[in-house]
Amino acid sequence: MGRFSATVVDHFTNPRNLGEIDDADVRAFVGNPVCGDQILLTANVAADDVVSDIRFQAFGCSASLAVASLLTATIHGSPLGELTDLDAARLEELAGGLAPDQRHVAALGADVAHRLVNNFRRGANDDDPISCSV
Amino acid sequence: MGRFSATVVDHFTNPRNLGEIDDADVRAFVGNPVCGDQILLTANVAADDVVSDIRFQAFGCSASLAVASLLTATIHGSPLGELTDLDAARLEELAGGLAPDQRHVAALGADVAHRLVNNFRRGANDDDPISCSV
Amino acid sequence: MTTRSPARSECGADDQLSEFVYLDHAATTPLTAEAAAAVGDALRLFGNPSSRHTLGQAARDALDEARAQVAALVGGADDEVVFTGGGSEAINLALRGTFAARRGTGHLVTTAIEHAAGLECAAALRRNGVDVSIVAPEPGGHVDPARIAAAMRADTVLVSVMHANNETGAIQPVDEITELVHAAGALMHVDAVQTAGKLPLDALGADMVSVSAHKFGGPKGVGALRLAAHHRVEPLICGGGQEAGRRAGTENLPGVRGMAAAAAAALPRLRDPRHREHQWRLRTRLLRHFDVLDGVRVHATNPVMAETISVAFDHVRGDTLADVLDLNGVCVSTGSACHAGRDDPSHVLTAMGVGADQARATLRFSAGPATTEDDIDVAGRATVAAVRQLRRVSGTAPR
Amino acid sequence: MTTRSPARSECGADDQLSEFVYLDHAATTPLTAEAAAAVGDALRLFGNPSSRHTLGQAARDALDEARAQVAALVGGADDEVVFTGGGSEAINLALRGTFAARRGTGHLVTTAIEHAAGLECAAALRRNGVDVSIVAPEPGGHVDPARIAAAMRADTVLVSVMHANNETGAIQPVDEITELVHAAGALMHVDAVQTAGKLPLDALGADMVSVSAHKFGGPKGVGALRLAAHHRVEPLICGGGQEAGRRAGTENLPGVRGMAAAAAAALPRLRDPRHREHQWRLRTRLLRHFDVLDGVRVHATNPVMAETISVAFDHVRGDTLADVLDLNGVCVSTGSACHAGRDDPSHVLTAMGVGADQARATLRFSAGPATTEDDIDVAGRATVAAVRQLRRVSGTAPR
Ligand SMILES: Cc1ncc(COP(=O)(O)O)c(C=O)c1O
Ligand SMILES: Cc1ncc(COP(=O)(O)O)c(C=O)c1O
Ligand code: FES
Ligand code: FES
Repeated sequence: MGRFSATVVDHFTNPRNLGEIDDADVRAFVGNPVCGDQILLTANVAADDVVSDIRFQAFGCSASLAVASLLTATIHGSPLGELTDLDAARLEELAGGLAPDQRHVAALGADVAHRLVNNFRRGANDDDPISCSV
Repeated sequence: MGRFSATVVDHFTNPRNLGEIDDADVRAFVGNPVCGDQILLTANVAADDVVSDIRFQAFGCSASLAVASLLTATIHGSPLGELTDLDAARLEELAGGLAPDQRHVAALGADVAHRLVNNFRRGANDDDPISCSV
Repeated sequence: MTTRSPARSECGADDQLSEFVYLDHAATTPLTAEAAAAVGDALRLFGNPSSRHTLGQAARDALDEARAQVAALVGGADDEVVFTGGGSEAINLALRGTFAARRGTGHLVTTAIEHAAGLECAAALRRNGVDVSIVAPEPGGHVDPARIAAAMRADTVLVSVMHANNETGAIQPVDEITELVHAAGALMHVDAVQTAGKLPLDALGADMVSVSAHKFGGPKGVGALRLAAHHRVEPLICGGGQEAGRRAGTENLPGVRGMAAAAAAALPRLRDPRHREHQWRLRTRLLRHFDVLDGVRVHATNPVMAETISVAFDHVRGDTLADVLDLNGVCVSTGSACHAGRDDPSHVLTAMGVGADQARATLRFSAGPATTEDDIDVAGRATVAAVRQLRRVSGTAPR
Repeated sequence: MTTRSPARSECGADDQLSEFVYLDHAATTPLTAEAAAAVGDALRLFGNPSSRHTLGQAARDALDEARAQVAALVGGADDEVVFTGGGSEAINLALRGTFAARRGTGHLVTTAIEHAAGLECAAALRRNGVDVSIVAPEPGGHVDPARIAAAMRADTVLVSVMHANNETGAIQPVDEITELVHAAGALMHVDAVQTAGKLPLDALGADMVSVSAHKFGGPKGVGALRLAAHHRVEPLICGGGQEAGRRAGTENLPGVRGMAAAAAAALPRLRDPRHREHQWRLRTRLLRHFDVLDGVRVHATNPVMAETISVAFDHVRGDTLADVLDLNGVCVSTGSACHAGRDDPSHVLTAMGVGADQARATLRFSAGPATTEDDIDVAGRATVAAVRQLRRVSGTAPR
């Protein structure tokens, strides 16, 4: 996997926080309509706005799986308020770099993080499950 | 010189009977108008019709130089009457084979041999010298 | 091939192969020891085959000998072999060279499952005024000769069909097609890049046959077109009179010698039933590993190349699966190598009626002559584990 | 290069070279030790550069690195380098690819002294409707920029001129020509096959520059076109997206790596005045040997490549002279290698106004970087003896 950074390989090989929290405080789902990649985050948020538990499921390219895992590791234990700073550039940096054709993966990751914050603030939830169509 | 038989290489490297006999009994010259190759034979013929001395000069490809030399070695000491049998096929054989693009060399050699016989019989002579045009 | 494999080439691709189980032979093969030695020798033979001096003639002799060896593999007389810069160039010479010699007029019939080289030639010809008909395959991956016959017209100049498909391994009925093409007075080209060194080619009745060295143990960047003496193509590369005016340029002597050595090494395998049986045993063995998984579908029906196994694993992305396998030391592809990195689903599978998601869920395993049962077991176990892992990640694994 | 030469490559072409003084570098060069090692390494690196797995990516990395090394030789950015199957293919891609991208319309200006690849492309383009003007050289072997300017028209698309002629060594005023071509809004192609590795190419302002590896110590059958980013050509070989869509087909990795290593080895020589001086010393020394002969004429005037010496010996046939020298262990050509075996006099010399007989009396000596003064003395003495011998055979020697 020469096309991937060590961080990406690590998270791809040993995904952190895999799974889905039943009865989570908040659920966020995004899918990229072009490539079909999907990430589902489920999280619990403590009283001090800190993410006390977070899980992911993902379907898509290796980089998106790794970024989803990286995202949970980054978010876990952080105040929700800090997540607004987590944009695609920052995620790419945390991922140790992405190849040009993988850059949009970071955008997908940032999207789902922001969606998590917004959903929580608005008290909304995404119900979409991961769907692999076959 | 991988394209040449051992016989051709030998005669090309060590030409036999090179030169021109002054006041020869007979002179024969042929040139190929297409490739420009030329052979001049001068010979003395003994009373019994045997070629007692023969010399060549030649201008042209390596194979024609070799065949001219081979020709003199073959003719020397032979009765003129036997030369009518010396056709292109026989010369090619004596030369140890010729590549397809060199076959017409044998025809040039046979031509000049027959011309030698005819000139002698008719008491004619070719006066053309070798001309290299430059 | 792994460290356990007994057949190790001496100057071949050991260093890399020892760490990996390589099941991507349809993309390219390791150089055989014979080919590596031939390339090495040819590098020393440096004269220009067009030079008349001794060193040039030595190069010329080596070229002639190589031509005879390649002719033995592809069938046909020595002077019917045109050396090219690979399979793609051979295909371009066959297709575009045929129509260029007819000033770009007439009708071409080809299939929707051809390699990009064939399809892009067809597209280029169409842009330049040639009529092109593209025949779809049946769902099992095979082109029906009746559909070729139906596509043919009075002005059909050339029909081009591959011998076996590079993604699915489906063996095409090229003999039947050649017969009907010739009966109609048209010309036939067979892209035999995937079958050269695996199936005999000398019985192919086609007027043109394309092969590529690196698919049968030879070096990359060299191939050949078997071009029947009665058929004239316009050269793609104009210039010096090399290749009897059919392809200009100083010949790739090391490449050609390597290809010839690989051809000579492959020939005995072609007639060896044990070799074929071994490949079938490997195929069956790999597929048996997948029996423990749900949602596994093999794309091509018989007849198929034993070596090429195209399988969809539901709920899994093929490229991601390939990455997991790569991390576990197993090299496979999602489909054709030159497709790698592009997101659009395989044109071959799509033409067969496979949906986009299932096409994206596809992995191609392709074995080589030195692949062992151990290799297959390593790959099989790794694949099962990887499929289960990815289904867990996406939450689509059965709980 | 003979046994006396100190610089012996380790895995190069020793066996052959040790027996011969090789003065046919304009036809092809022995592989440098660096290139031989690079080819050998690349043969082991067998993955397909288009495969996404580790072995494929290792091949891809090697390809990218090679591209950078070749870019350093030809000038231009890495992605402006298109690998080809040799110099002829590069020239075909430049000329025919440019016009194919314009649907075969417009006007081409080239010269009468181009290599067969350039001239045959021009002929093919003309057959397909492109207007072609062919400019004659001056008697000294150089193309006059004013004649190029005069040949240009409002619809001139492309001007193609070689950097140095392969038969005479005459260096063409390509900088001046490029300037006037660009001022007129047309494109410029330079065939630098004879100068790559001998003259710097990075300052060439041309839009396209062709090179061939085997002319500068690399392997046969691989070359490159430097193709400016702003210029689009239609590919000669359609198919997979290799070479950024400009040349399909699995890349000739061993060839490309060999070319890159040869390029890297040649680069320092380009900036080394001692190397140039050495070549000029060799040239002068060889010509001095001929002072004892009558009727010797050097065809090209200055500027000329020191390495390439084209000489006519009156009353002698060049091919026969080459054969005598070959028997004496000296390898030379009568002119271009791809012309060998044909009887018609050189088109280059003919265009310069040299008569057919004098053209046929011509020999080309071409030295390489490892040629020594001893080599030159061996060749010089052998030539003098051979000329005398042949003049004796034809009876035209002074008595
Ligand atoms: C000036 C010139 N251009 C083009 C070529 C063609 O190169 P290649 O034979 O490698 O295709 C040559 C040599 O053959 C040459 O000398
Ligand atoms: C069926 C088929 N045809 C043509 C080609 C092209 O061969 P190459 O890449 O050697 O030009 C390939 C492989 O890439 C192939 O599998
Ligand atoms: S391919 Fe689009 S996010 Fe992975
Ligand atoms: S080339 Fe015609 S006889 Fe020698």
